[in-house]
Amino acid sequence: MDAPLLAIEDLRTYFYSRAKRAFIRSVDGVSLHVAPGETLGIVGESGSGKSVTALSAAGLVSDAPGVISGRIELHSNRVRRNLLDGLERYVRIEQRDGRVMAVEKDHRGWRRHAETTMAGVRGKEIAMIFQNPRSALNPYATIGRQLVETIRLHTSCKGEREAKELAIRWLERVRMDSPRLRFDNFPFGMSGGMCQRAMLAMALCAEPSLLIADEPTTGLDATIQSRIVELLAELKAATGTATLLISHDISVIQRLSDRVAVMYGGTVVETGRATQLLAPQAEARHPYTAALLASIPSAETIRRKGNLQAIEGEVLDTIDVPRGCRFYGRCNRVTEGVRERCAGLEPPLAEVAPGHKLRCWLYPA
Amino acid sequence: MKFAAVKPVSRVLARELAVTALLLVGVSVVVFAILYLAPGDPLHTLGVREAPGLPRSWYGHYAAWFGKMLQGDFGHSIRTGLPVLPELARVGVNTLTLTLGSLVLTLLIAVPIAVHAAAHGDTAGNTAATIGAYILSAVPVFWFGYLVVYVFIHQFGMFPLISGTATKQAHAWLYSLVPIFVLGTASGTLSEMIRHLREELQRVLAEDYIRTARAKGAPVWRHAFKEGFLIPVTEIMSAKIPFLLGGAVIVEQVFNWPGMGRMAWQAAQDRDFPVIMGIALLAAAFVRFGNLLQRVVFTAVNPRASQE
Amino acid sequence: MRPILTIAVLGLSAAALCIPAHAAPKADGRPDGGVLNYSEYGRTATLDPITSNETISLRITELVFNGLVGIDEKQEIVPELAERWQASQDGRVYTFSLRKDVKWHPREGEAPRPFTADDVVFTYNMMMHPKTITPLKVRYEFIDKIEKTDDFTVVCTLKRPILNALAKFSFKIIPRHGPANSQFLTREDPFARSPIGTGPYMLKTVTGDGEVVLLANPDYFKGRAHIDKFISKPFADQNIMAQALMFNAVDMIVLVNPRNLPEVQGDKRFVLQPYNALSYSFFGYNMRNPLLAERRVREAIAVALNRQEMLESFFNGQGTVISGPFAPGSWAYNLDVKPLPFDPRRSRALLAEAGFRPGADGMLEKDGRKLALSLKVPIEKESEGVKRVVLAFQNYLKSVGIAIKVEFKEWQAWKEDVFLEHDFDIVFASWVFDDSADISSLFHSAEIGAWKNNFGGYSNPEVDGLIVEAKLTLDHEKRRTINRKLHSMLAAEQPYAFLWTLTNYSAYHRKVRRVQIHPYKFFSFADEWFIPESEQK
Amino acid sequence: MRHYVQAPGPVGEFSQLTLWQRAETLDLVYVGYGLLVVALVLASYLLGAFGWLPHDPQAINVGLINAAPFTPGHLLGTDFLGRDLQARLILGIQAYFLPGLLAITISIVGGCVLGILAGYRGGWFDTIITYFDNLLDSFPRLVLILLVIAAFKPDITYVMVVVGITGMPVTANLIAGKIAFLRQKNFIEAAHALGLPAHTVVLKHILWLNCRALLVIQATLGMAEAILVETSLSYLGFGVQEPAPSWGNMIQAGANYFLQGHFWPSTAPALAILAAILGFQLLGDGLNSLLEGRRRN
Repeated sequence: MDAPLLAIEDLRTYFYSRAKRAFIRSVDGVSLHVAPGETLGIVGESGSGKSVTALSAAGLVSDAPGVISGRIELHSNRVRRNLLDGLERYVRIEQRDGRVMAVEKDHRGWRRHAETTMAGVRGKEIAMIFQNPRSALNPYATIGRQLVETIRLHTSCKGEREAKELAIRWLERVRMDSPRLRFDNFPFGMSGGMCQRAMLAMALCAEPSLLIADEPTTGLDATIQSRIVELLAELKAATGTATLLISHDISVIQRLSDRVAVMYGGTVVETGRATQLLAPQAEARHPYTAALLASIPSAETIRRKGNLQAIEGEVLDTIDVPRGCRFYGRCNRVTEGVRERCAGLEPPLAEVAPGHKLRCWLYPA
Repeated sequence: MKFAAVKPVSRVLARELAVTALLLVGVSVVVFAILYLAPGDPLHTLGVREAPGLPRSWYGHYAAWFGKMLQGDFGHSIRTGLPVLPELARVGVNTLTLTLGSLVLTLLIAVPIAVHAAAHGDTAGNTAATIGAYILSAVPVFWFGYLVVYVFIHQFGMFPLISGTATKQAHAWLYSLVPIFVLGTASGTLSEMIRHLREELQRVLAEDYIRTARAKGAPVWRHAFKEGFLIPVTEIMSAKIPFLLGGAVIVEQVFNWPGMGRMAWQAAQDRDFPVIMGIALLAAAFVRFGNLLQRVVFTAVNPRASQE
Repeated sequence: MRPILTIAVLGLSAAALCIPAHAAPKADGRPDGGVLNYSEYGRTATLDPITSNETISLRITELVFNGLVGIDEKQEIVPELAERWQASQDGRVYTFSLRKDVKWHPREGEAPRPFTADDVVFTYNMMMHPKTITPLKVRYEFIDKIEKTDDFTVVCTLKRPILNALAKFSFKIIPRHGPANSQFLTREDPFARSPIGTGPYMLKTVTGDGEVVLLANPDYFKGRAHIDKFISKPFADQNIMAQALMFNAVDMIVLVNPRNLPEVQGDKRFVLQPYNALSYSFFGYNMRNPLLAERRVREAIAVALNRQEMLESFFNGQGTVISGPFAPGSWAYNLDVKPLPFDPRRSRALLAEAGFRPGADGMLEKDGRKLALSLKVPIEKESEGVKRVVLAFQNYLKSVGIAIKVEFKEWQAWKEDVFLEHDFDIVFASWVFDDSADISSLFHSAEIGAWKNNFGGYSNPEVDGLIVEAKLTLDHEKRRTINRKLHSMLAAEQPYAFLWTLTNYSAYHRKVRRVQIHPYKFFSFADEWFIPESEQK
Repeated sequence: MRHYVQAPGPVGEFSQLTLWQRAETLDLVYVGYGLLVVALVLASYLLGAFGWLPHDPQAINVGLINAAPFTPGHLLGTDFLGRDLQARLILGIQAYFLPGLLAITISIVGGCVLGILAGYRGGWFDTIITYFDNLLDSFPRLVLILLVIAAFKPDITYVMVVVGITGMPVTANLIAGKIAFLRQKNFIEAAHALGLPAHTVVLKHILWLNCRALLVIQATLGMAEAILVETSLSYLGFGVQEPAPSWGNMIQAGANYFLQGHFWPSTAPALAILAAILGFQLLGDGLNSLLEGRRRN
């Protein structure tokens, strides 16, 4: 496996909640890497920080009190750059016993710096598609204009006409019906599926080295979902673009990803090859992953257990992070042997099998 | 399909025109009603008689009066005996200059503040500016006017008056900016503009599609312009016209600006009904027209307009 | 101040010599050119000499028109449109021979037409036509008829000989080809807004908000006026008006508001010229109210007022307290009658005498009826001078136990209440005369009625008698004594609480020279004014 | 540099926090100031009503005209008739209080009726009422008032009626908007499902439970409107008439001496108005973001 395209090291993203007068640690020490051409799927309940991880990677964490630390290394066409390089100069974080007490931030400096580093990257190197494509497209401009804009920004063809031709070709590639007509359509007239296709075309037309798909199927109805998933698979095969796929829907992850990372409470609790991690009977498995798998309706879960299980308890409030395992509160597999370790001390991300790491005291390295 | 962006405009435009016409009729009814209810039958001073063939009743009166108006006959001023319409046309232009002028001037002040505040959140600068605008909007207009006059005279040794008086002075046109400024800043216009623009722009900047734009590395302003700037600006402009026309009544007195406002006051003094009615109607027409323009812009810009 | 009451100017002697016609331009070696901007508070309605009744218009007609005779600086009658005249022995027939060199102001694209006897006859008939609405009519009822004998001679027959009839022939002559309607003149007639006359200045334009531009008449028969252009600028705010003068935005204010006098006085650039408009302010009573019909109440009110104090503190003492119905500037004013002194004790005594007793609230009442009166005042934006007086009035009377309710009304509504409905107890107003002597329309019982000047409904046979007598007598001295008698009588009767006459001040820039001001018509001598080249710019 | 500081101690759920914990300091300042102003206005109204004044507001002293503040006996100086400014300022609120309330009542009641018809009944009502609102919005308020004054008479009551009526659309729109919002949340349907009669839904659940904050805000802003309008009219001479004091006619009278350098007689009431208007507007905004959660920024 050659040098990763994207390497995220100990990423931490905190937000300040005006309402609660407190910091939310949406992402709290995440390390991930995506190899060229591979698809990494990040799965987890809403609020587990997976989307924020993606946004951080694309430098889209814009909220004034949002602070990011760690490293995000992008290694494409023989340049390696840390997208978070130098940002630490603009913030000072005060911590007390693992709790962020105060943050001092020069937001404008931060913003300016981030924008300059991301300038060459966004759209060109890293492209993104989002959930609810209908609201993600500019309702005031035609599909065509939005495509052409991207093309002329990021590709060699600058002329209006050939840009249009290219755009239409892309619309065809994403299986848009009657692309020439769609070209002049406004998003509001189109179905969610169509919009998502348009989004895809827009993302891929610049031939980026990394595509971040943030819940690409959420907010679409089931039939459309599967179509989009198929399309994604197909395009991935065709273009070989590395993809960071975020979804709470394990079936999507299963279908599309080579490797999977399970996130809970702002950290990665388990990561490994999709095949082994999602295999019906894996020898080592994080309780949370197990719970997730148990909660999806799929043929063999029903055959094995006969019924589905919802995950007990509330999603972790990432304001006051417990000292011990983040899942401790909801874990149903705590044994007397490990209880006080689970309660007292956060488990490390330990490699249980080659390429398969997880964060649980039940499986010591 | 191809004309998705064009067809609605014409259709909606037609509808808006109809609505405007309807509302103007409504306006005339209101004005008529007021005078009809007034003691001492002011309508007779308008020389309103029943139109031939119509019953002797309020609607007979109204029909007659409205008919005359359609022929551009707004009656003659009781005081001067002059026909009202040409008189209004003459002074109306001045008032229009004053009003539109102050609209533009206010925009020039409000936009930078609003945009800055929207883009960078509260900074010392724009907070101060906003509070300043608040305070200005709470000052009685004419007192503010006097204050300005006094300051100009005693600090700058200039005389900020128009109405031909400035002809004797260097760059007279500069002086006409003063009343425009006073009208624009006082009477709440400035502060409300700042607030409206800022809120709208902030709302739009938080939209998903702006995030998309950033994600694909496109300039944010290009995408935020229409919904975040153009539409709010036109909205607030058309919304502010009536306030400014009202304020003009005061400002024109203070700065001796030969406009409708001064005429309205004079007319109210002399119970010169034809004139004051004419002014009310004309003012309402201004308002409606401004509103029409706003709707046109909105329709032209917003592809969804035809759906609404 | 409004309302005004205009009566033909008084002259002193009937004897006059003919003065040879000037030839344009004036041969006095003074420079021509320059512009004079003067400011007016308010706007003009009509500009013709017949229908207009506001001082603003009157000032402009003075510039645009001439009468058969005029008045010079020394108040002497001088020829104007008439070259010479003779009066018959019985004083009932006057023959005027007119100037032959007078031309009407030209209309666009027309040649100037000559002035002839027809115009004089035309003007008289216009004025007297029943459909013409004009304050002049009553003043010329004494004329029986005016006829032309030839193109440049008119003969005027009076119903009865009257004293200094000649002076009355200063009414302005309008051209026969002027008005659109040749029978009678209404305010709607275009002529009323774009008049042409024979005067030193021709009307050029009137803008929508009432700015009036006048140009010097090149072939004015007395010689072209020196100043090229007169511009009358309307102002809606008197404070601003004063500032406009200070900053040379205007060159002249015809009437300076007393509160602005100090500023102007201090400034070397301006001349502050007093002129005694024959006018006075008063509180007028409505005799129809039994409370006020009681003379002692009226006197009690008068002595309860400290008029000197008001004059001092509200008008910087710019005026004189008066005692009777004539303006003190006039020969008819009786200096032997002294103004009633400020004396609250006497006031209370009088009221007690009249049978008023203090009620529960300390306010006076008589057999259950409160001594409470309504004072009606017209709203003016700038009327804080008026406000001061009426509020002080209210205050003074409160202290003697009379309750005054002040009601402010829009100008039009006020006029209707006072002159038409007679629905008021007391009003605060001023008369402006141009003849100090004729007060017949104010106090003669024949003048009671809708839109007539005796709005208070004062009637006293004795006074009526004196007024008529004064009208009819041909002897100036006799008339003087009668008027003195009238004065003392009315001073005792107190149909008004006579207050004061204010000294009017006109302020103008020094550059305007040889300024003479007619106390009432103001611009009578404006053709002689001039501005040195150096300052014409 | 901006500071964000973690609140000490455990942090509860947003909805469980008290108003004060949720609020932003700025809003609290606004509201505090606003309430102060309201208190002062009420106080001076009562003082005026019971005639507890430092001076006889009508007592004329021609010897002491346009006196400066801190003149012995006259804390805030005197006006163009030597009357005590302090007393007249306090009494001046009388001119606005009841008329203002009249205007507010009209605009609120009318607004509610229209708003409910438009929002709750919807359909035709909605369209018609929208047009009606546009119609009212077409008139510059001051011009309309001048028309009414000319037609009837310059009387503060008429004026305030006009102010009230022209104020209705704003309230109406807000209410209608609120109702639309509640519909979105299926609130109204739920209420109906519970079998509540229409009038209870409208009066209790819509107006009382969901719109009261909004109405309070409108009321405060309405008072500000009333004061500003009266002031403008006073300048035109149509406002509250002497000898009754109103801040408006005080400014107007004083302004005649402004350009001669006597600032105080007009500045004092002007400042009073400034403080009051600002108070009412800020109160409105503060409440808006506290109760309605509408962020100013």
